[in-house]
Amino acid sequence: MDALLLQILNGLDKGSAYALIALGLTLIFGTLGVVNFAHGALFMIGAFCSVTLNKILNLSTVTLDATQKDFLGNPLKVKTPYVESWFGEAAGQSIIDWSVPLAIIFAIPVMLAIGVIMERGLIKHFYKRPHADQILVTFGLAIVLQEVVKAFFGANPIQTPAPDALDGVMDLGGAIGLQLSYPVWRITYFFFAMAVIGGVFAFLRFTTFGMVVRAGMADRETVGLLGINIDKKFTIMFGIAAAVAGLAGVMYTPINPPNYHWGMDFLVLSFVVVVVGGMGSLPGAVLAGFLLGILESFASTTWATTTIPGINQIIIYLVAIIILLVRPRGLMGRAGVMEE
Amino acid sequence: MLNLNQRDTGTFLFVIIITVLAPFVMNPFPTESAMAQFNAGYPDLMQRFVIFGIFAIGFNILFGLTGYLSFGHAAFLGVGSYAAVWMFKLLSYNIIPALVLSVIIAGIFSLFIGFLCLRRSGIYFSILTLAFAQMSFAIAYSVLSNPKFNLTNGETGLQVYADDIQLFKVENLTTPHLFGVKMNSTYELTLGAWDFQFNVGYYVSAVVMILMFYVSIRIFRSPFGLMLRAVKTNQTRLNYTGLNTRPYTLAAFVISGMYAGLAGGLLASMDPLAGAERMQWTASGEVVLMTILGGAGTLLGPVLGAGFIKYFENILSKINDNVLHAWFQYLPEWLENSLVWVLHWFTGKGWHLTLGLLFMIIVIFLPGGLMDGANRIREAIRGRKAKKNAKTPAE
Amino acid sequence: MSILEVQNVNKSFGGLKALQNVNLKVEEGTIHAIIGPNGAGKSTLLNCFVGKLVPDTGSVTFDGQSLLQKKPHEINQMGVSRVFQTPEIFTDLTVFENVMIPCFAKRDGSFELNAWKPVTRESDIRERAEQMLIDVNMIDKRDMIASSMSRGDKRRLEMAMCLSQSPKLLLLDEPTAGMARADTESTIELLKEIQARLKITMAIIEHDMGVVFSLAQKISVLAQGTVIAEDLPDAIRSDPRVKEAYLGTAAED
Amino acid sequence: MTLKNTTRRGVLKGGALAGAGLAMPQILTAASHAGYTNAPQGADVTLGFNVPQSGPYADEGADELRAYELAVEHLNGGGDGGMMNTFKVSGGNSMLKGNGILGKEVKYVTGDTQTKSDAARASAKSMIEKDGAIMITGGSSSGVAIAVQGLCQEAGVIFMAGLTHSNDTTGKDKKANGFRHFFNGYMSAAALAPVLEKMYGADRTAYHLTADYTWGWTQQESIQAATEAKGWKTANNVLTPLATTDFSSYVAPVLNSGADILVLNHYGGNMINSLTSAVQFGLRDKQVNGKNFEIVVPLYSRLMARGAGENVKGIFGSTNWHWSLQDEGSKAFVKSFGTKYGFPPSQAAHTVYCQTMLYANACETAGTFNPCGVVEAMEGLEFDGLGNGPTTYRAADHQCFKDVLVVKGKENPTSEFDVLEVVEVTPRAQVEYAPDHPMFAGGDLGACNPGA
Repeated sequence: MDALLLQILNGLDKGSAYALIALGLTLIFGTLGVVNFAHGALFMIGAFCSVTLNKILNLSTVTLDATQKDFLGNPLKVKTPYVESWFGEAAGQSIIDWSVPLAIIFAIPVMLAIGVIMERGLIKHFYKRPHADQILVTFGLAIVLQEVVKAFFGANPIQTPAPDALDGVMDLGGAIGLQLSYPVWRITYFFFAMAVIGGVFAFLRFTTFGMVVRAGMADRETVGLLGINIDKKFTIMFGIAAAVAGLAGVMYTPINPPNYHWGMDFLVLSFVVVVVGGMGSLPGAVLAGFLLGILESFASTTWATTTIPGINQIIIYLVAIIILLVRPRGLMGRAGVMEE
Repeated sequence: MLNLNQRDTGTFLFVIIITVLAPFVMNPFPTESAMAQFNAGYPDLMQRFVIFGIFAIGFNILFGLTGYLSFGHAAFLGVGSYAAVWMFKLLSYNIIPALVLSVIIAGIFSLFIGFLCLRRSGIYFSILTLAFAQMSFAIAYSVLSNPKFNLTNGETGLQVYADDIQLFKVENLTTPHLFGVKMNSTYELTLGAWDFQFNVGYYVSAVVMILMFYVSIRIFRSPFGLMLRAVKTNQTRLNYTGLNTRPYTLAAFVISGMYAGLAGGLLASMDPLAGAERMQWTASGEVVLMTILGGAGTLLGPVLGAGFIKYFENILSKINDNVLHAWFQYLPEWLENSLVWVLHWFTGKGWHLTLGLLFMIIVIFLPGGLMDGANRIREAIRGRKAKKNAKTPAE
Repeated sequence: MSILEVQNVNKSFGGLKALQNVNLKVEEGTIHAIIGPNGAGKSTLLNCFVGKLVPDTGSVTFDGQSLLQKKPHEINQMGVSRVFQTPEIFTDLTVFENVMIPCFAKRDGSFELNAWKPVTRESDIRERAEQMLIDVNMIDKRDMIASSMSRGDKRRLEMAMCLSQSPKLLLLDEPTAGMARADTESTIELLKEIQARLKITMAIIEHDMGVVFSLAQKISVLAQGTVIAEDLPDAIRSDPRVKEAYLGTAAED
Repeated sequence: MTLKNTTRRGVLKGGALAGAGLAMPQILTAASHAGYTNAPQGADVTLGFNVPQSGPYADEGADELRAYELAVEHLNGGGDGGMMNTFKVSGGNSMLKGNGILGKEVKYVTGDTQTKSDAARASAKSMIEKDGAIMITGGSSSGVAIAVQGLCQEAGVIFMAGLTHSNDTTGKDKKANGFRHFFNGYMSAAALAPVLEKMYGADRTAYHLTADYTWGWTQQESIQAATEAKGWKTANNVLTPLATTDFSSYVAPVLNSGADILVLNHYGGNMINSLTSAVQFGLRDKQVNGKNFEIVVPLYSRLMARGAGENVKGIFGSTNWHWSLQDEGSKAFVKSFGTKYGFPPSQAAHTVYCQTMLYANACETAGTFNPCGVVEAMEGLEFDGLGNGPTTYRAADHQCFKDVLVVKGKENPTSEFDVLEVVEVTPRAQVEYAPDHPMFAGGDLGACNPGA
């Protein structure tokens, strides 16, 4: 029982990341009709926003400490971060400690800018080109982005810990007599994801901007005829999609130390999520994200792997294949969208 | 000649001449010169040129003609390699049974996957093939390599051991051979400051590629090829013209799968080892890059693209900072250092970045690939834009 | 003798009843027009003929055989060709290649792995395609890429593609929609000429009355999913029900 | 074997003389020369450094390259000589004099393995076929090492393996032309088990998470056997797909399994992610069966441990070498590496540096670059002063036997490099095994192959 609940929690957690990435991906596909293979890379860049902020906050003055020796026997170089010398040691340390949540503020403008630049500079020219070309150019972009990140940050994963206050384990099951302890940060991530998803939906639901975009998703040409400058709105939409993926990346860094390869790792997966949920369906993407997360968790249990050896390796792809063959519009896709 | 029109005969002869003379063409710089770094005329790379050429030619029959973008063709290459190595393990090192089996197995495998994937088109088809390829990779990498049932030998790669069965084992033939002629035999010709290497494996692969290139020309120019191009243009019309598109696309898929299997079998024949990473989706992405880079839907493009990418992978990745410094040593030091600093990002360990950039540039500015670029240059030299309506299709 | 028979066909999408008890007979060798206001169900009906849609109930028979459950290419192989509202042609191929494809389909059936013999050696197909282009007066455009032609030429090409299969029944979906007056007239002439020369049965969906009355030998009027009248053109012209359907209450005068 | 000309440069001179204006072609076949592949003819000799420059192990590859450059510098007489000064062979000094190898200046070419067998073999082949490399070395994964080792055996050049920890490299996939300085899964287990018993007691139940590929399996098999011999029980062994990034669903069930030890048979990115997950789930703060729950990482790498950050503190594992060792060899190496690059070398750097020195020494001893001569000189070689104490290259399987370091994540690191501390130097006698040990059985070393 506890094991089952634990796997569901795990699934929701993984699903949060999948859902956030897929949300942006399907938003871009729904509004712009563009298949963005660089979306995983945006997630990765978000994660490195967090790393960058951490590095910036750790910029230090170097003093030599003659009492200690470094590995060559020279006096040890002791680094004092500027923030500590500016705000005092305690305040400075807590600023560094909270660098991941702080990175949200840092990442939003950065990701919006990257999204807008990407759309204006590249994607715009591909609206009229075949899907294959869009896939290929964004695939090329994904390679470039990951190599640039590698050139700056190296290939090794970089540890970016959560704030001490949110590090540790919370006992969720004590009240109901179950042994169910779960990392605080993962719970935070789940709620953060829900908030972002809720924000995006509310934005689309309750603002005029959102209404136009939704109308545009339903029928791009008609909205264009109404004389609304839909292109500009779509540019902003692309920026928002990039920001959502970026935020998902920022907050994911304490769960797994980020490396330059994350984009490709999450790319195939997020496409599967979008397909399972239904191309262009926002609720579908969210639902499929959580569903696949949970399914993946269950497939990893000893029970599953002993029943069907290797099921944990292939479950995601198997689901994608079955969905595509049996119900190509996905769980919540509209009939007729991309079915043939 | 050979039932080809004049233009195709020209292309075909060009391919034959280039492949036969490759040991010379690829080795333009004297062995001891600084530029020797750029020579590509050594057996392994030349073999890769023609083998990946075969892979790309086959892929082009599917993607170039029908427009179906498969992200899973590396799976067939991998399957072909495994089949070939198994033939080495079970029968003998003779490459003929290995090649035959690799084509057959890849054909069956692609029939199965194609049958399922072709129920969808567009991006859905791409994602389906991607999912199948990733699944095949995972299965080959660990599921089918467990100690109880070891079909692929996992990370280490499938290879031939001395205690393997080898029913028709021949003494002294411990590497792949064609009726006794060893694939790894190399003859060398020294001509002044130049060394040229003539490798048996390369010429065997080259002959296979030339044959396969010929087959692909015939397919391109046949009614079947016409139908495939029609599939790309307008499936609705084709259906309402009384043609069932599914068998056409499936046939194209299987043919390209068999080409991939043959390429995989040849890879294993040149070097008897088959690894799972050949099946990864990034490897499938590579053949897509090759085809696009050269020019999808053109005859020569995929071969060019394959050569280009393999050249980059093997030559550019070996240019380290030391080599760069050696090139620019005659320059003033500040200039030398800044040049090296700039190039450093793009060569050696940075070659993936160059590849990504190059690829983007091609897709953005030259959607027709290198062939398109060559045509544009030719037209520019002629000084007039060729009439659009006089353009010969598919070339 | 009727070549196409529609009996009690019903088709609904969700709550919307697109076709209700439609009955229709197309006589062999005639031009039969199906008219009706927008949303009357004309396109739905046509799609039931070609296998794109399957009626919920009722039967559609062609030449004595049921068309239900048949795929578009199978129906075409039975001898039904279709011209679309916006010309569906192979835009990336040359005019000549466009016409060769239906010739191959006619000769080889729905699939043939003919991957070895060059197209240039298929002399019977080439002759037939060339003849067809001469017939529709397009032989000078033989090597043009189809996408670069005018809309009228595209329509003409599509017609040639359909005719090259010598169909038993030619379905035309608003063949003059969006055409200039002169083009419309030349299309009408072309259709008349084809009908006179080849005696091909045609079913035309059209809402341009001028076209319909100058072409059709028989007319069915479709309104709100049912056939409200089926008769000779003159009779249809004076039928009050038709006026009502087209003009609403104005039928009182 | 091949009919490849291996006296390239000699012929070249002849060609230049004979054909200054005439360019007389000379077709060479096997009959026209005898010797071995890529015999160096001029004033220099080329070595091939084949390391991962892209992919997840690129940083290890970069560190290996630094060490190679340093080794070449030292061999050619540059720098402070590093470990060349402390390198002792069978009691005496090594044969290295700082004048290159056998008087020839050492040159090198580099290539990218991409941590893929195919790419690694392609890169190695180009070094052999195009650049005339006489020896290939490097690598950061067992699959790649085995693939390249097989290739070198066929081509007739020496392969000096870099990082490769699978039992198979000198087990069922051993080759006469290949040598491994690095330790292996069995030795890790043999060194770790006694320390683990001492620290955590004999009454323990272990839960294994194992990367689902060849290396993971051999590592897990080794550590399970070694710990069970000390009285531990094994609760479960769960295979995790290599591509896993979030290990939460594998870590979560551990606590309820009754196990009180978690063994992570993971390396690289897998290790960082699984350890991070395990710590996140609070495993280390738990008590099971009245004992503190503990985590073990059998194979440590400092570069990777850095990626796991705080999480490695207090966690035991093994490593091949660590820069904090205080023997003369290690100190000399750290000094020259640190002076040149500004940070201490990794175990990967140390391994490949040693391999280069050992190869050079073997050539000097043999008096030839001929692989068969090198193999003879290497087999049974006893040496010291390369940082791991007295060491032997065993003739039977070309595995190096030396002390193994048991390390622990440091509680109070003073710098970003100061991540591990050495807990115990396990004497080599304790980690040795018979060449026909079941975990290593089945292979055939074969005979040395000089190529041509």
